[in-house]
Amino acid sequence: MDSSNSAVSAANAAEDHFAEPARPTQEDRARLTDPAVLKNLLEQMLLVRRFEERAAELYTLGKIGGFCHLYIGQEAVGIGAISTLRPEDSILVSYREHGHALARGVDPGEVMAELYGKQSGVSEGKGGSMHLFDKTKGFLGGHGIVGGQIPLATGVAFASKYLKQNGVTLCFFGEAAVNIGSFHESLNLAALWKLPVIYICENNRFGMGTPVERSSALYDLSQKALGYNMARAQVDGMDVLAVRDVVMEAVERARKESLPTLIEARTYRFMGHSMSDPVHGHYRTKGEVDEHKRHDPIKLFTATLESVGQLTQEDVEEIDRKVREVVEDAVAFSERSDDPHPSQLHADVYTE
Amino acid sequence: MDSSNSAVSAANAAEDHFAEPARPTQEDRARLTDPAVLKNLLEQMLLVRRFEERAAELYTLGKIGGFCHLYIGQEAVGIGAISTLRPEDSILVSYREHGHALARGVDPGEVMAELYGKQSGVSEGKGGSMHLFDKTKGFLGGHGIVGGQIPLATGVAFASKYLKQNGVTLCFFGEAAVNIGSFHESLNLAALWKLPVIYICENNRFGMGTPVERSSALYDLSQKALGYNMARAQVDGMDVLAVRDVVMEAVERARKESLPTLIEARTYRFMGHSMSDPVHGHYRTKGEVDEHKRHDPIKLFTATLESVGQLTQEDVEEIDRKVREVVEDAVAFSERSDDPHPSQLHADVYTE
Amino acid sequence: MPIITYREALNQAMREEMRRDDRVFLMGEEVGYYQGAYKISKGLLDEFGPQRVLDTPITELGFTGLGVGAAMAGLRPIVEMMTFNFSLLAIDQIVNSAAKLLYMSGGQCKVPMVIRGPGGAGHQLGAQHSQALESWFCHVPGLKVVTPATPADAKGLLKSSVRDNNTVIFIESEVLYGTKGEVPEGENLIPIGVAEIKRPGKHVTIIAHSKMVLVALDAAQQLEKEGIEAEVVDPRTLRPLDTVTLIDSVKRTNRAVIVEEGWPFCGVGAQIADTIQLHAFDYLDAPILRVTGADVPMPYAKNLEHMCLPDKERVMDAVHQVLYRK
Amino acid sequence: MPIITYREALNQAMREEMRRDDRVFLMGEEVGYYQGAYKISKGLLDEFGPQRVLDTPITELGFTGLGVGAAMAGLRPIVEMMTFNFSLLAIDQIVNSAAKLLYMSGGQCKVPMVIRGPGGAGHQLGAQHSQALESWFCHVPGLKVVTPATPADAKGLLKSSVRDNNTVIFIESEVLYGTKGEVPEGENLIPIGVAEIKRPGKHVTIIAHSKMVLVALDAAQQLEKEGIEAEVVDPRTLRPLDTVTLIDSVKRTNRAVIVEEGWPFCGVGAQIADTIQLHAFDYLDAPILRVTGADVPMPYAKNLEHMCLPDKERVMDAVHQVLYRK
Ligand SMILES: Cc1ncc(C[n+]2csc(CCOP(=O)(O)OP(=O)(O)O)c2C)c(N)n1
Ligand SMILES: Cc1ncc(C[n+]2csc(CCOP(=O)(O)OP(=O)(O)O)c2C)c(N)n1
Ligand SMILES: [Mg+2]
Ligand SMILES: [Mg+2]
Repeated sequence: MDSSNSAVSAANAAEDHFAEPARPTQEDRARLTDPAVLKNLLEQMLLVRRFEERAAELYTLGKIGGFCHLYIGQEAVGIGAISTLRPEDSILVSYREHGHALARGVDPGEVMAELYGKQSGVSEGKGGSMHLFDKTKGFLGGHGIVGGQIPLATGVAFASKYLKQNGVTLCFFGEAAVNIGSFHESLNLAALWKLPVIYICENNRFGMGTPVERSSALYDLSQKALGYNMARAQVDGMDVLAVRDVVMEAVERARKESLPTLIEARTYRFMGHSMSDPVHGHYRTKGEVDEHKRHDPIKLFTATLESVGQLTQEDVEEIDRKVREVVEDAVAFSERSDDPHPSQLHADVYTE
Repeated sequence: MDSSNSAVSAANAAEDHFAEPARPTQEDRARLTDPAVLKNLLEQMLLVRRFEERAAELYTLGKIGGFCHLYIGQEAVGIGAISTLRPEDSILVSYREHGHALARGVDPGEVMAELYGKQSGVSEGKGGSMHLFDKTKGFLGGHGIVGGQIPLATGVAFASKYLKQNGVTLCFFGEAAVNIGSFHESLNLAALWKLPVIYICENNRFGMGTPVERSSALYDLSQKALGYNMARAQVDGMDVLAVRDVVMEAVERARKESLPTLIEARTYRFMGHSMSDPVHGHYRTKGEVDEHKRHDPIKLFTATLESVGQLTQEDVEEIDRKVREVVEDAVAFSERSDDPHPSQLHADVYTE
Repeated sequence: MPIITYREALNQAMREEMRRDDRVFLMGEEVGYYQGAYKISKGLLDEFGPQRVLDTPITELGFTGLGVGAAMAGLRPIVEMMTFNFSLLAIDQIVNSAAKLLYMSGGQCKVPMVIRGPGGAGHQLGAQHSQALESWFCHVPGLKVVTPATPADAKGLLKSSVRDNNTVIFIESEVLYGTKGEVPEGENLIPIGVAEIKRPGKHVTIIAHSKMVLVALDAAQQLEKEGIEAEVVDPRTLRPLDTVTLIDSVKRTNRAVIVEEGWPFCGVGAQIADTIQLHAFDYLDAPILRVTGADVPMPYAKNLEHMCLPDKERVMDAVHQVLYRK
Repeated sequence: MPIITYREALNQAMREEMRRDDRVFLMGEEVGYYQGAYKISKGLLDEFGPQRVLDTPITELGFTGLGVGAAMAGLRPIVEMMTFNFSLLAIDQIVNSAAKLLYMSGGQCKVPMVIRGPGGAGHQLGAQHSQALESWFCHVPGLKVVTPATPADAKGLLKSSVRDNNTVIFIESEVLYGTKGEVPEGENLIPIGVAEIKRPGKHVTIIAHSKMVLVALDAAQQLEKEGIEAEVVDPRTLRPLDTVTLIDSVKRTNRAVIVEEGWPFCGVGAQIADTIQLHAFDYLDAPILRVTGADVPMPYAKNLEHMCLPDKERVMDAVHQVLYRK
């Protein structure tokens, strides 16, 4: 019996499908990428950055309430990853999802209006910053319970496979979420049932004030995949093109072979955990934050595009002007939108 | 920042502390083991076997009710493992815990009386087969929710370390339990906080009717330890001495270095999942069960002891007679014990 | 009308709904090869195959959440809890995802899912395996809670639940699985949210759900011999609750006894009592009495377990009290 | 008497109990280096060190279960839930281990543990972060449930909870953390299970717990101007419930209004209403009215959220109704 078992285990020892952190520089990658794509990525990163800088102001002005978690510093992850998707694909994220929503093309005005809690918001003002939904775009939230979106994303991938829609699901979560049970249960299910889902762990080093070294016994998080016989990769989350390449591979694996992947993107949060949290509390120094800001993904990417001659200083300013306008329009739209009508209170608790 | 991170991860890549499945035969081990210990191990295995064979009869007679999960076929795991402990150590098990309780020296009469639901039972008739407790022996249950005992055992180990009692905790669970969140959360906590706990996964191939290949994406279960940077081992769970040696090492690691270990013991369940389950339903054939019975841990061990000249046929029969008496006394004790007094219904819901 | 068991009724309901709609699938522990821990899914794997009848690992949180995600994405999962005791591990996904997604998304994300399995006590299963937690689910806006007592209700309500576009918590009973009753053939949907008067009477209203309906009917039969005509009302659905039928009955009988298997404090009966005193205050000739499970974790010992569960005698005592017969 | 905040009162209680007894330790997310998400544990890491003030990974099920195990083995854990919304992930260990181990083990395994943190709504935190789930915990035999409304109660009850040999669910409120009040210095234990009349009155009894006590007192003050003397009773402990004090008050006022933040259906107020109608049936001059949170997942929009929460106006309306003043 033991032999039969070892036979089994031989056939199924934790094979380590580890994708080496890809070697090329961002310049190398840029040279190999369609200029239109490059421009679009930069535009999206700038849009997200400006959108959130503005949201931060509006929060302090009391226009936005509740918890508001900014993505500033991490833009390369969501934008690089989502740039690989097709319309039939789906995205689920934690509460830190403004950037992902915008990257997926959710209307900035409707996103801002949601932060304002207006009827015209993507979730009709009922969700707020943590619960953005746009089903028409396959953007399925916006989830507030750490790890909560992981089984959901696994189920969305299950449905796509079941319905033979050939869609791929991206599931984003923070590094602190890998310690929660739903991560473990979901990855096992996805590997066991061969589901087309890609788990993207945005390792920004902290869960609120707790560094990864104090929350996980294993720091090299992509290795968590070994426990599930799942393909894995680690990538520099400050390099939008590196993220794009790694995710593209995983998307291929999901779409062609219906297999899941766990990707760890090493990034950093430039702002506090949420708007109610200081930029650097007891848990990190200003020096540390500044050090990381030297790797600002947008700075890096702009420099790259200029060095490979894809963009001039002027082009960048032009793009920046453009996205700032988009943001101002979003704010104006939100300002002139109405609060949800009181009759909405009891609407959508149940459906027909 | 990436560099700083990789520095971290270099310092903390999932090191694989894998203890090679020990090579020596059971004979080799027997020759190196104190004869008194060998005799004691055999006696315990026979006691558990006879106790449960009798319990099975009594269940069909309606003397025992509820769920009753037998350990027959797996005795070598619990008995080999528990033989390494000291009085200050603790044990937590799933609902399949008769054998572990007896191995720990819990009074057979009180265990049987508990199965009868009598006031004289270890849990005063309130627990039943699934919830045996004897705190004086550090036997802390008997837990019915799959995986439920894993965080508890982790906490018992935490307390022993906190109180500097130098006790070690053994936590037993089935192979199907590794897929549940509490396993994942607990192992991370134990590794992160360096707790003196040993997780013993009794891989009897099935969770009810589901073979491990259909419940876990990774079949070599001890490799789950890789995700937590935890020491691990795999052992033939039909070889009581092999189990004893592997657990002894882990106990050493826990007691000396306060470090956890995950051990997978490959064993097999000879009976149905519980008394209400057929010995071999749709999910396995009689042939498969019979094949595994050829590796009966008691048969193997008796043969070994005879071959190395530690025991004669007569000795074995003598031991068997003795344990059968113990079992009959336990039954008699249970028969003459009283049902819990009605006043007990509301006792011990709360304590002073 | 054919007479079948509650178990068979559930099996038929799932089979018929799975034949009718490809998007309906069944998922849970041992629902496939093992044919279901309580054999409710007998034969479904053979008929519908492993794509639509899935054995899950023991990961209630994971597979329930997976079900919610699948429902968001267009499927109609039936998630079997081997018993509802284990749903505690999945409760975060039930309460924070299934019940809230529609609302949080401003009406975009429907979660048409049925979570079903046995609730309450079996026989000597002990404290962790004998819980009747319906009041918890009833507390949560966004969920519907169905608790059929008869084979006909089980089939008709399960079919309606599978077709409902909301998440339905469908609580069965291990003790009822073997009970028999007439079940109309074919399409016979029983609407969610409609109570049924299981036995008419004019002296007292006994309100009971799930297996307590049988206890109430027993008591009513016995009471009849004493000349007491008890009306037994089964809400069948606890959320939404058919208050109209309940209140109407109490207004006719002026007395109410509520029977439930679960723990007394904050049980469903408390809510029903509150509803009655609010809407029938002036009609009540006696305080509303409740007969509930004992306020203790379920003990294993047979004699103690017996003391925990509401029985005919305790229901009759309560009726006598509200009628001031003793 | 010194005037301090509810936050400071909790901090003092933990500090004093940890000084008194080495077996008491604090565990939870961000309780240490971060000084607590709501700064309740400010300074405790510095004073007691990382052995006794432990930052946990985000594993509610794991660390709560770890706490239960530690309590079984002789420690006295204080487990902080960053908010009680997250306790849903730990509920299996709370209900199936903490609440049942003593009983299942025939009295051998005590679980002296406090699980504490804020419950209920903050400000626009949305559906998943604004739940008041006390009725769930109240339903479970083996648990005690404490819900202090004032700094003095917070301190006195937390100290008693830490010394209690059972598992205590101690529900605070984010909105109350900043509120101030007089708190007697030093040892001042408030017994678990004893209600307090926060304001005497003879026309109507308003029963409220946690932050709803402040709403009730506001309403009472306003009602006074109309010549209505409302008695405000705060159970302080929901399980065990001090029914004597509640019933006694209602017997004097003959009218009751129950205020709670949580969802209406199967809320704690339903149980309190049932208890009152049972024990004070002949004293009631009007149906018992309940003022509760709206029966919806909490919306984010400020105007809608405001509509969800009980306020002075709604409490006054209810009082007017039970007094037939309109
Ligand atoms: C189950 C649960 N526990 C606790 C919280 C409170 N909380 C919100 S975010 C957070 C930290 C999460 O960190 P990480 O997963 O790394 O994501 P990040 O915020 O860094 O993007 C915590 C503890 C929660 N929302 N859910
Ligand atoms: C959370 C939970 N889900 C389901 C069950 C029902 N159940 C009891 S034992 C069992 C199988 C467990 O298999 P394994 O962990 O391998 O242990 P074994 O029974 O083989 O010893 C299941 C599904 C349970 N008790 N708890
Ligand atoms: Mg993080
Ligand atoms: Mg097994």
